[in-house]
Amino acid sequence: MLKAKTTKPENARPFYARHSKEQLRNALRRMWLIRRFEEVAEDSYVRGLTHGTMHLSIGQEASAVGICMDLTNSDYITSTHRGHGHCIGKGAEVKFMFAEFFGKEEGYCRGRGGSMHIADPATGNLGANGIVGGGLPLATGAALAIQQRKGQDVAVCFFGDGANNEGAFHESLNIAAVWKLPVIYVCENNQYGMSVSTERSTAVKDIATRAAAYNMPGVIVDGNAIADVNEAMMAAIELARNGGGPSLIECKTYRTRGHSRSDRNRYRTKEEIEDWKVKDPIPAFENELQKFGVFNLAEIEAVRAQVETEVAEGFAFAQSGTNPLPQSVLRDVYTVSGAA
Amino acid sequence: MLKAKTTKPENARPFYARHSKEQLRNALRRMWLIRRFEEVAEDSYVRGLTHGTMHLSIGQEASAVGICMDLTNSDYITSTHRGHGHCIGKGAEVKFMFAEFFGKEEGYCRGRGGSMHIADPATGNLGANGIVGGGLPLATGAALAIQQRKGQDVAVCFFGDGANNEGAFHESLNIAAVWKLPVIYVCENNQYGMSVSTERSTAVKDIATRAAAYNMPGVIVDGNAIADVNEAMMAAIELARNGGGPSLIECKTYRTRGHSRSDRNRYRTKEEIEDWKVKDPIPAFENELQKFGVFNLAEIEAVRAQVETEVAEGFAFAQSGTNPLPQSVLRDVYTVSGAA
Amino acid sequence: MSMRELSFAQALNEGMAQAMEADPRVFIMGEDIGVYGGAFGVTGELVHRFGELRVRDTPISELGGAGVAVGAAIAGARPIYEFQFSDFVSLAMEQIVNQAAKMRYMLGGKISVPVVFRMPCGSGTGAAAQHSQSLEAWFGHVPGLKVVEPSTPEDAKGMLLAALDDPDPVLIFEHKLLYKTKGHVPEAMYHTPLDKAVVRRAGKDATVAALGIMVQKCLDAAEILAGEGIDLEVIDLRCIRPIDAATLIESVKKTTRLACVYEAVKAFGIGAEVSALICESEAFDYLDAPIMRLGGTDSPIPYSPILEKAAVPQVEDIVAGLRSLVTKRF
Amino acid sequence: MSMRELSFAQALNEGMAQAMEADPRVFIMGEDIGVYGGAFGVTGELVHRFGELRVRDTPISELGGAGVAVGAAIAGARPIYEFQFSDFVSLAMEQIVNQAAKMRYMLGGKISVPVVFRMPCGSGTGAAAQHSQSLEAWFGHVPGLKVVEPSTPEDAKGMLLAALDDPDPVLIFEHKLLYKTKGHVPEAMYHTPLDKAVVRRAGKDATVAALGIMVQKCLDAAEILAGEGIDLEVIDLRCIRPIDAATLIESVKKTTRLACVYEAVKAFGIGAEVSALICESEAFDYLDAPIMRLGGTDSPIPYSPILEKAAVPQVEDIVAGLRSLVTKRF
Ligand SMILES: Cc1ncc(C[n+]2csc(CCOP(=O)(O)OP(=O)(O)O)c2C)c(N)n1
Ligand SMILES: Cc1ncc(C[n+]2csc(CCOP(=O)(O)OP(=O)(O)O)c2C)c(N)n1
Ligand SMILES: [Mg+2]
Ligand SMILES: [Mg+2]
Repeated sequence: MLKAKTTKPENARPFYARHSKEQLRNALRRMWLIRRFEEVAEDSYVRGLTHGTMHLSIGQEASAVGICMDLTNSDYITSTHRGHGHCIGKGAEVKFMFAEFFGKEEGYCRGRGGSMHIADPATGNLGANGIVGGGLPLATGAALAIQQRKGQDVAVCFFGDGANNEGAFHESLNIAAVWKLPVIYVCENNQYGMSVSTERSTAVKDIATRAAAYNMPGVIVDGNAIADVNEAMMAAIELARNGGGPSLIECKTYRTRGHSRSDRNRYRTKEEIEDWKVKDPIPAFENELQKFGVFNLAEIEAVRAQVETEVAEGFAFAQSGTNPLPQSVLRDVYTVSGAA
Repeated sequence: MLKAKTTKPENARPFYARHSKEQLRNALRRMWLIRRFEEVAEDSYVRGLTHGTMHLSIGQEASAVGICMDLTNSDYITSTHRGHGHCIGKGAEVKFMFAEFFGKEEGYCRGRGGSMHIADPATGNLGANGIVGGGLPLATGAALAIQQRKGQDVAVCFFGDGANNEGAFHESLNIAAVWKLPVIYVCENNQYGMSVSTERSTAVKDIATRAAAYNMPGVIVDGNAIADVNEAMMAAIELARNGGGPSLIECKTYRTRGHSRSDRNRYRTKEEIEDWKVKDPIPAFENELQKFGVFNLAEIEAVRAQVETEVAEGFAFAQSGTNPLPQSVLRDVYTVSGAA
Repeated sequence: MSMRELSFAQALNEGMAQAMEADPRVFIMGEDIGVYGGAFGVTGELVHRFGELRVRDTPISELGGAGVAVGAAIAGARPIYEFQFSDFVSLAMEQIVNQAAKMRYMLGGKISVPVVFRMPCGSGTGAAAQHSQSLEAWFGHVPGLKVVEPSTPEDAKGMLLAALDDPDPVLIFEHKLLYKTKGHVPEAMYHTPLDKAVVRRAGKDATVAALGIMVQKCLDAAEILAGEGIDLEVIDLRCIRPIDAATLIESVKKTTRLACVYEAVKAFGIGAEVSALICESEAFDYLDAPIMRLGGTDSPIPYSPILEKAAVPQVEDIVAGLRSLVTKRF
Repeated sequence: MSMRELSFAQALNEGMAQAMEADPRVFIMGEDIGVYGGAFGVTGELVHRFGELRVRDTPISELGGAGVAVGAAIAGARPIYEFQFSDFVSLAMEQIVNQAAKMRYMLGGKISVPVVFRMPCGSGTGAAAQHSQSLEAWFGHVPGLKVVEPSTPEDAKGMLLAALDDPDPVLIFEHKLLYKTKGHVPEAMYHTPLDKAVVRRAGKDATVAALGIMVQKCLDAAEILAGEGIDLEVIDLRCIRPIDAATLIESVKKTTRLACVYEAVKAFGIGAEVSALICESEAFDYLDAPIMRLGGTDSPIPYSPILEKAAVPQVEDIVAGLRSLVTKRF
């Protein structure tokens, strides 16, 4: 917790002390990118420009960015159905994401995957996942591959509070703990799995409690405070890179949008949503950055402007993309050449 | 723990205080029945009289009987691949079990199930299970049926230490806790899942630790001490019957036989096996019964003799059973009449 | 009473409500079936009428959820378990295939397993590969299960009620795109048999055996081909396990040609079973042309709407296929 | 070198050992595959040679275990996951079907999933309904997977090595009763193609397409029938996905009759697919008799040895079936 408004960033907390101005700027930029990307995507969805469904992470940007900002391209992440933030956090470009939404050949998945399957292996993003909990064994396996090749990388698994009740959660965390795999489980607890509150779905109040069942560290952080998220992550990365095995980080957060487009928000109150909107992670971060004198308002506005351009250009890029040919439907079911 | 050799049973501990002589005799009888049934079954197996495989629970009789002795026929149990003890504990007759082993029409499953599927719904035994962890959702569901009909019964789920790493464990315990179902999970921790020690398979030392992840009571008992097992069970039953929801009881025990017939015991030492043989639950119980003056040696010997007769008669009954006709292979795939 | 129209989803909803009224043992479990009303709105307002204990939101735990339903069934209840998407049954195969399907047999007939699984299936919603599968064939391969796929609101309700009165485990596949389609649905409770196909259009030039959403597409195709003087018999298969071979055989003996149209991946799908059934039956001798299968492409379902359409038979594909079937000479 | 004989299990073991020698990315995961040597002894002493990190005993967690193998594969490793019994794949369908099979497609070709699943299958050991299934047809229905079932030690090793060098997920079904059967196995590393059937016995009166353990039974039946002057062509299918249609079509055009023999439940099994493939091919016109399927009964596998035998085709059933196939006139 911050003590005084005048604290210099260097003297404040590890998050500010250990990251350069450029890194912090990039973090803010990515949070804005996620926000604006999703707002524009939502809008194009409402206007009927994209089909399928889409899960927005508006309000959850601090965890995506706070978790990913210290990872390299050879560190892996697995993501979820609510994965735009993770994807951008890990370094994806919004133009290829928009193209994917529009089902274009230029999309990250050549239009075959859509919102729920966006992946970018080049940045270590092994993909969003349409199966709740589907990424848990995959991230664990990626960590195993790292261990097998005696690598120094880590694998990070994003999952939701709802996913924590899947058997895949239990089996994966147990295996990771027994084998001391370099994997970090990041639960984005946004209080609901679709319409069901954690209270109605989960026998414990805090999902981090369950870490004890796997003899691994479990910490709870304010998922809307990027510094809190990142500091927990730095500790988990250090543990994992040094052979200390897996950790579980629970980011308490909230999605201010509905679960997906068909959501009528019958399971929660307007007040609850409004209360959380006040805790928006982006202004909170901007305030801190200014308070600590990292950036002034002009610098922050420059970031926002840059994001605006990037999103607008990305959207235009995607709109003018190439539609797949119907006869290409069988493409990439199998790897044609012998080399993987 | 017992304080003095002269303590009267009534003054000793709840187990002795709350059970009649007849109940205690029956408990001893069932422990011997399990032991002798399995020894004879093993022998007939070695002699080539039965086929398939078989999992013996010799050394684990105290948990089977200590758990089941206060249950009625309308309380349910689900059992495991190592289920002879549970079956006899719940009241099955050995003659029909032998008949099942020999694949006879007189068997509990008309010879269709064999050792791994013996069931006796008439005594509330919903069946052994060939799938490790397969009974966990089933027992939970039986408890749900009880709750739906506002019944007072309980459902009991036996499972092994190995099964505790299945996703079914996690999902079942969570559901039971969230819905406060009258189910008691009994982990017979015999230290190994086939060849793999709990140390190598399970991230925590005690499986009861995992109860905390479901916000339910978790207790550890000496699984070779019937009184310890039963006292934990009495508490769990009371909780469940009074709407207090599920519990987890971990019985620490050991199987002195191999996992199944093909086991060469390469994963443990002879010394370990011998050390545990000393902790045989049957003589331990007999000693206590005498120490507390419940029975004298003659009475105990009468129990043993009765068991010997019952087992011998059961074996003979089974040997002269009826073989199924090959053309009956399609029988009971579906319920023919409309009534379930 | 005049012809009352309900949507497919409303028909299922009414069936569940009537069953719950009539039998206190009946209840529903599933993800977001309570206040949310179900991902496709099928349970709708039922939670307000029957309460949270009989319309139970389950945690996201398909193996546990489905298995708990099986356990409840063997202990005297009559559960309906709704998979939010039938794709998620991939997490619950163990309890359905090893437990529910086999329990009666393994126990020598001592127990029945009256559980109903509702399985929203199929593509067409842009939900891509993991939310668009048609997996009914897997269950056709599993003795002990009954597997059906209604194509009309009337059958949806009738099969649901028949399933609830059946002592054995029943899986009902419901194509998502059918939920909003409307049709006549009797108000009273009634059963649609779980083992009978039905001729939806009589014809003499070829038999078209169709499943689920493909029934209407085949009727549309038949209408178009009628304009070309081709007279098709369209059979709504309805039942996958058991398949109603008798109705098929009778039809093929009359028309001498057969196509099977379904959305699932073509290989190892219902088309294979229908083809093989006819081939080993007396109808084989009557065949005047190879049996045709029109199924999905050998690929997952892609996201792009262009590709998604290309991945499953459309009316124009069916028209083209059937035209060639009828004109092919032996 | 003279003909070296190994058992089916030894052949697999040798293949795994050679692959691990040759490629540091290869490792094995599974339940009790370490000091225990595997439930069927296939991994044997490998743990002593390659250590516990490359021959990993997994907790009893099939969904997690199989999924971890998939995750390792996409991150650069070459895992082999052994299911202790293939029945337990019912717990891992999600990771195999939704993840491994579809990932390359969903990601537009950006990734491959080089994972190998070993699947001990089949009945005959008295292990009853939950340990005796033949589930290969499920996977035949899943694009993205490759699915094979060797019938000889030589093919077992060759297919394992081919699978390990294949960039896509491969499932190898291994009938438990074959593990102890012996045959010639070359010592060097070699590939057996994952998409080619093979004619094991040439003949002219009928084609018998057999899978796995049924190949030998059909050869035995053919020997018996040869004594009656009936000359059968026996094809070892070997590959389930893709099926080698060309070899089948060529044979049927020659013999004009076809039976498919397999152990799995008859309905929706490989017999249906083989029948349908022929029926929609040019070979249809050559058929002189209905296509025959000899598969398992429509029941779970029972425990009683008498019933267990009755549940799957035995040599005498095959002899009787093929005799009637050949004598049937069109
Ligand atoms: C295995 C599986 N079950 C159910 C669903 C349907 N579904 C998609 S997202 C979701 C809620 C997930 O909740 P949570 O894990 O908390 O993630 P959040 O949506 O809150 O980000 C559900 C039920 C699914 N996609 N996969
Ligand atoms: C799902 C599943 N995985 C694996 C097996 C094979 N198997 C049978 S018993 C067993 C060990 C089970 O260990 P535990 O639960 O501790 O029970 P125990 O045998 O020790 O009584 C294994 C691996 C199985 N039957 N089912
Ligand atoms: Mg959530
Ligand atoms: Mg054990």
